Amino acid sequence: MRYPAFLQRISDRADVQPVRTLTFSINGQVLSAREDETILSVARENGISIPTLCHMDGLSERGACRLCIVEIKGSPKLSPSCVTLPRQDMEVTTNSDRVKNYRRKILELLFTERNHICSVCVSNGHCDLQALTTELGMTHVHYDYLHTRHAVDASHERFSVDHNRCVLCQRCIRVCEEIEGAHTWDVMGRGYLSKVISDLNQPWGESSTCTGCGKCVQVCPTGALSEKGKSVAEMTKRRQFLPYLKLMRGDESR
Amino acid sequence: MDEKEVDRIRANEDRRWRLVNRTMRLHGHQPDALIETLHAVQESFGFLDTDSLKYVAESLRLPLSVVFGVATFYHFFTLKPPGDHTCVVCLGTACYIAGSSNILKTVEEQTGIKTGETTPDRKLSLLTARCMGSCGLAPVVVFDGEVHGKMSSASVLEKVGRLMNHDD
Amino acid sequence: MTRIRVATTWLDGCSGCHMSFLDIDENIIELFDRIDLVYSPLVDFKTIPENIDLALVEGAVSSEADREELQTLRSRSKVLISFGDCAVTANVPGMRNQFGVMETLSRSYIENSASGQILPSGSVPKLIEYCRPVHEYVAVDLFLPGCPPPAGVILSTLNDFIDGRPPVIGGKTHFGA
Amino acid sequence: MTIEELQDIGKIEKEKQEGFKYRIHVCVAAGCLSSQSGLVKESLEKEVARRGLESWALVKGVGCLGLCTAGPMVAIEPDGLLYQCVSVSDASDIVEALGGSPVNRLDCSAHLPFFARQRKIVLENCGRVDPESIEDYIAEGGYEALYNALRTMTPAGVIEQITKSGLRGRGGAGFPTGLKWTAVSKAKSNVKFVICNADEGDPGAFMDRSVLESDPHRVLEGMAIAGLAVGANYGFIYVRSEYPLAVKRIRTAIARAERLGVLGRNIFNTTFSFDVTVRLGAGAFVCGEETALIASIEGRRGSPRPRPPFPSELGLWGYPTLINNVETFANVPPIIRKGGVWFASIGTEKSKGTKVFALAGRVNNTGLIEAPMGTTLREIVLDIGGGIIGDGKFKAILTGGPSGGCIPAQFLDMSMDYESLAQVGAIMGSGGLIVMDDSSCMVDVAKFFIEFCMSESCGKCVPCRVGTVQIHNLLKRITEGGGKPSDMEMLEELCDLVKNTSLCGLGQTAPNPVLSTMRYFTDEYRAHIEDRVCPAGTCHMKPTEESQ
Repeated sequence: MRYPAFLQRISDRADVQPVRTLTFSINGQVLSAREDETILSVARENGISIPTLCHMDGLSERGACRLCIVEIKGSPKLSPSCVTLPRQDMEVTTNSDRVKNYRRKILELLFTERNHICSVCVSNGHCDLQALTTELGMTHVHYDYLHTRHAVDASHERFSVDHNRCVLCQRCIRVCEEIEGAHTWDVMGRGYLSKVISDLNQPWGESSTCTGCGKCVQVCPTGALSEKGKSVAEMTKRRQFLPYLKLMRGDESR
Repeated sequence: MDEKEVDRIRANEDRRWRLVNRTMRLHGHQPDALIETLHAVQESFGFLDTDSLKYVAESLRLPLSVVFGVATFYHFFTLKPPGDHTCVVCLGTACYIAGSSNILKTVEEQTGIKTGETTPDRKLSLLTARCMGSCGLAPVVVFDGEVHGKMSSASVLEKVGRLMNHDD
Repeated sequence: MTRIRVATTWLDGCSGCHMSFLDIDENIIELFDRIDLVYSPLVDFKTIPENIDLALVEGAVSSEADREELQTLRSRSKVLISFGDCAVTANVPGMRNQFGVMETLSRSYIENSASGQILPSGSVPKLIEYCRPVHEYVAVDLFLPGCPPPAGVILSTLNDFIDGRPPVIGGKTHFGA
Repeated sequence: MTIEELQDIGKIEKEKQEGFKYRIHVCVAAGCLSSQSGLVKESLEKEVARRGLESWALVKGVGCLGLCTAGPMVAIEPDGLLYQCVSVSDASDIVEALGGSPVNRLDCSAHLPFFARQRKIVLENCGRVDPESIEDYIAEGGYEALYNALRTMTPAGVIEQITKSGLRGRGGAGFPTGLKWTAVSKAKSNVKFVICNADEGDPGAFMDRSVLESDPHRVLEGMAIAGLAVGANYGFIYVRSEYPLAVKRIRTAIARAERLGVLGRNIFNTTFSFDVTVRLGAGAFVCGEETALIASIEGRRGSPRPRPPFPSELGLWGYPTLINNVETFANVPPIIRKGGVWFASIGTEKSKGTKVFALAGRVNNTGLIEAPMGTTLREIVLDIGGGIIGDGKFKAILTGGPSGGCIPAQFLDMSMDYESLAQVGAIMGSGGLIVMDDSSCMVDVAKFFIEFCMSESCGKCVPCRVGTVQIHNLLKRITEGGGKPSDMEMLEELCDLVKNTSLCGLGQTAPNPVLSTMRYFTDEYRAHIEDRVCPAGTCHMKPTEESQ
């Protein structure tokens, strides 16, 4: 089954008008955009950086990590830029102290949730989460750590998953479902008890649906999914394939 | 689960499987029938076991992980077989204010099991609920599907005792 | 020029941050013209003196002994720097937190031990329930993450402090190595 | 079917019932059923039969009479007598007393203000009609509004009446219903859906349950009118599986309505068709959020997605979808019958009509009530609610459940409407009202609600998933005597973060109970933290090893 990305669904619908262009501003800079582009993608095209974690070019959007929140003039609510479309004359601010503080606190919450020990991680130096601490100026965590206990599943022949390092961004789930088409991964439970599982919460190595393609490993932002045999700081990830694969599969809706 | 196994269950004349199959058929075996089907499985068997999850996944053409994800998202579903009797203590606001957490504690102490567990002799499962909508009768305890209002620790213990001795 | 009084300590850690400190190489000569190291595992003072200008704390707080040392140091220091990942996040020593003290100890001293098979007692400080970062016990003036923080950052931070400039850490060091 | 035929059905039913000199109404809604009202009804029937009075007295099961605490309730018509706490053994006396002097020991008159102060629109049929009989509903004018909407009004005309009425969503947020209907009606699509949200997840609320159990046809009629107005031919009712009786009654109601041709294919022989399907929830509070509810109907995990796009544009399976809650739909038939202007004449300037509340907690009269918007809290708690149990002192009232706030005694004269409630940091919510007296610890209550939100969080967005755990841990520590002076500030900070950055309404409102208790009961927090004392005596304070 495919759960179409909800933003794509608009353009799947035949009764929607053809795409128009509009102008709006980010941090005072006036930009033009197509009405179906997200604020995030317009910002990045124009060299304006907005931090993200669950977003990944080539995968559907979730709007879940909340790191890409921006302020929109006239709206008291903060909007996730990865799923918010610009409107004519909208005034977007991506770097106010308010959003920067919230982003840093959200990142801190992520660090309290599981056991992210950068110094002994396979992805040390190549980790999106670690890079975010520098980008957001997070020098320490001022909330209490939750000291939760998680398993490591090394049952797969070539890969392993360490749930201690998982941030529940669901990139692995999306790439497996949307690109590979296997849907081996999903989330079980809910809330703070959520956990990424393969098939019926079986050891990965016993999964009957996994094709062993390793795409999940490549898109994982942290060291949660890694190739076996990699030691500290040795796990680098290749992600260039994603937009191409998406294009070749003909999934690109535009 | 191989095709043979699926066919075997599909052709199963067991009344319980028939209810499950009927539910799926009524929904045209569409993926959106998943939750309704899991309800049917739980109604038939009392819980969701691995084989039925596999069978449902196969029949509705859903990934295994999706079925497991849904089955564990909703608290109404249980993957563990329940005991002969169930005792559900309501922890909704009205019941909480009326002291239902104390009732729960007493039952836990008396039976030696925690919420979500079943006694070793499999006679009683202890559960909690998030509000039965009978707040006017708080605190409320549900024994084997029957709502009992205005309960006290003593009256619950008495009822639990009777259930565990099967003379009810 | 008045020399500033610097103290350093390592609590539950690997001393790697101190090693990184020493990695400032020949700069140490110039630096020590400007500071007095009044208390440190690197020098031979047994008690924590009063009137410390700057304290560098490496390591996480794992035992009552760690906690006492830290609190004393804090009370006698004007500025306290949480020095390295163990001090800032509890890091590797904190990995025991998800298992609890007993499970951790029995894994090391009983299950994986070829001989002896007794839990340590008496001669070593008793572990407290959770190993925690320094700032959960005392106020911290500056966080210097890194496992270890690079020598250059340590040096520039100290120099900034001595010269009375606000130290700028942003981007020069981060969690991990 | 023509209007005359419909009215005939009603007339026949009415005449049939009025043929009996006495009608004994026994409440068979869930509250009274669990106090054995089913057996009471049976014994009354037996008693009537034993005395050979079958043609003289009718025993009828009816929906909720409101005063759940005094159940099982029995009403004698046409005398208007009300008996409370009726047991099986009272049957003989009740039947004996018909036409004579009432059974005094079952007298319910002490509770008179409970009934007198209410005004019933949504609940007008509750306690009067047999929820399992469509004829009974029609006898009270049921399905006439749908007929008129179909035959004499345009969809735009229907929406105009709804807009004029000023009706606002009764699910909690109070979004103007007319606007919502307009948005869906304007969305371009051949397929549209109407969803009735009956996933009453707020622990301590039972309005929707009672309406579905007592007057299911009213909800169906409201949904069909909505379908007509917005151009939808399919409806879903998403009901909690914890409400088996409501599910059963709504299913029965659908079947009866379809058989009569007032629902399903070609309603009233017009080209308009409207099918309603029941879908069961499975125990997830977050599914009250519209996008999560949609995901759940689609058979998926109930995780919300960011809005916009709103369901009115992109809803169930990608089609424009109207979602309203049970009470909102239940208000629709009377509005169409009597006009938007009539409805708008009730209530306050910005909050029109009445509101159904589930009154529970430490008050004498717990149960289901309906009062005009703008009724004061004092009237609700002291008059309708009959005051606090025993010699307890009113401390606070909780509105809106886990998304709401605690309102202290100083606001007792506040008017109950959307704006006033928001001003004091609470929300209308779906209508659960929990009254608390001195025996309730406000810190403990805050902890209770955040624990609820923590375990009901879907886990999708970080602030809600982790932030609620952090808040809960702090409150847990405080109620166990390990609070630190800095905890209050930390609580405020975390609440602000979760409120402002969470993805959906669950997270955005989860901190409300904590914030409002901190605002109005600061001293209680201080006592826990600084003196390690719980003023209400609820919390077991045990200083922990690590409390520094």
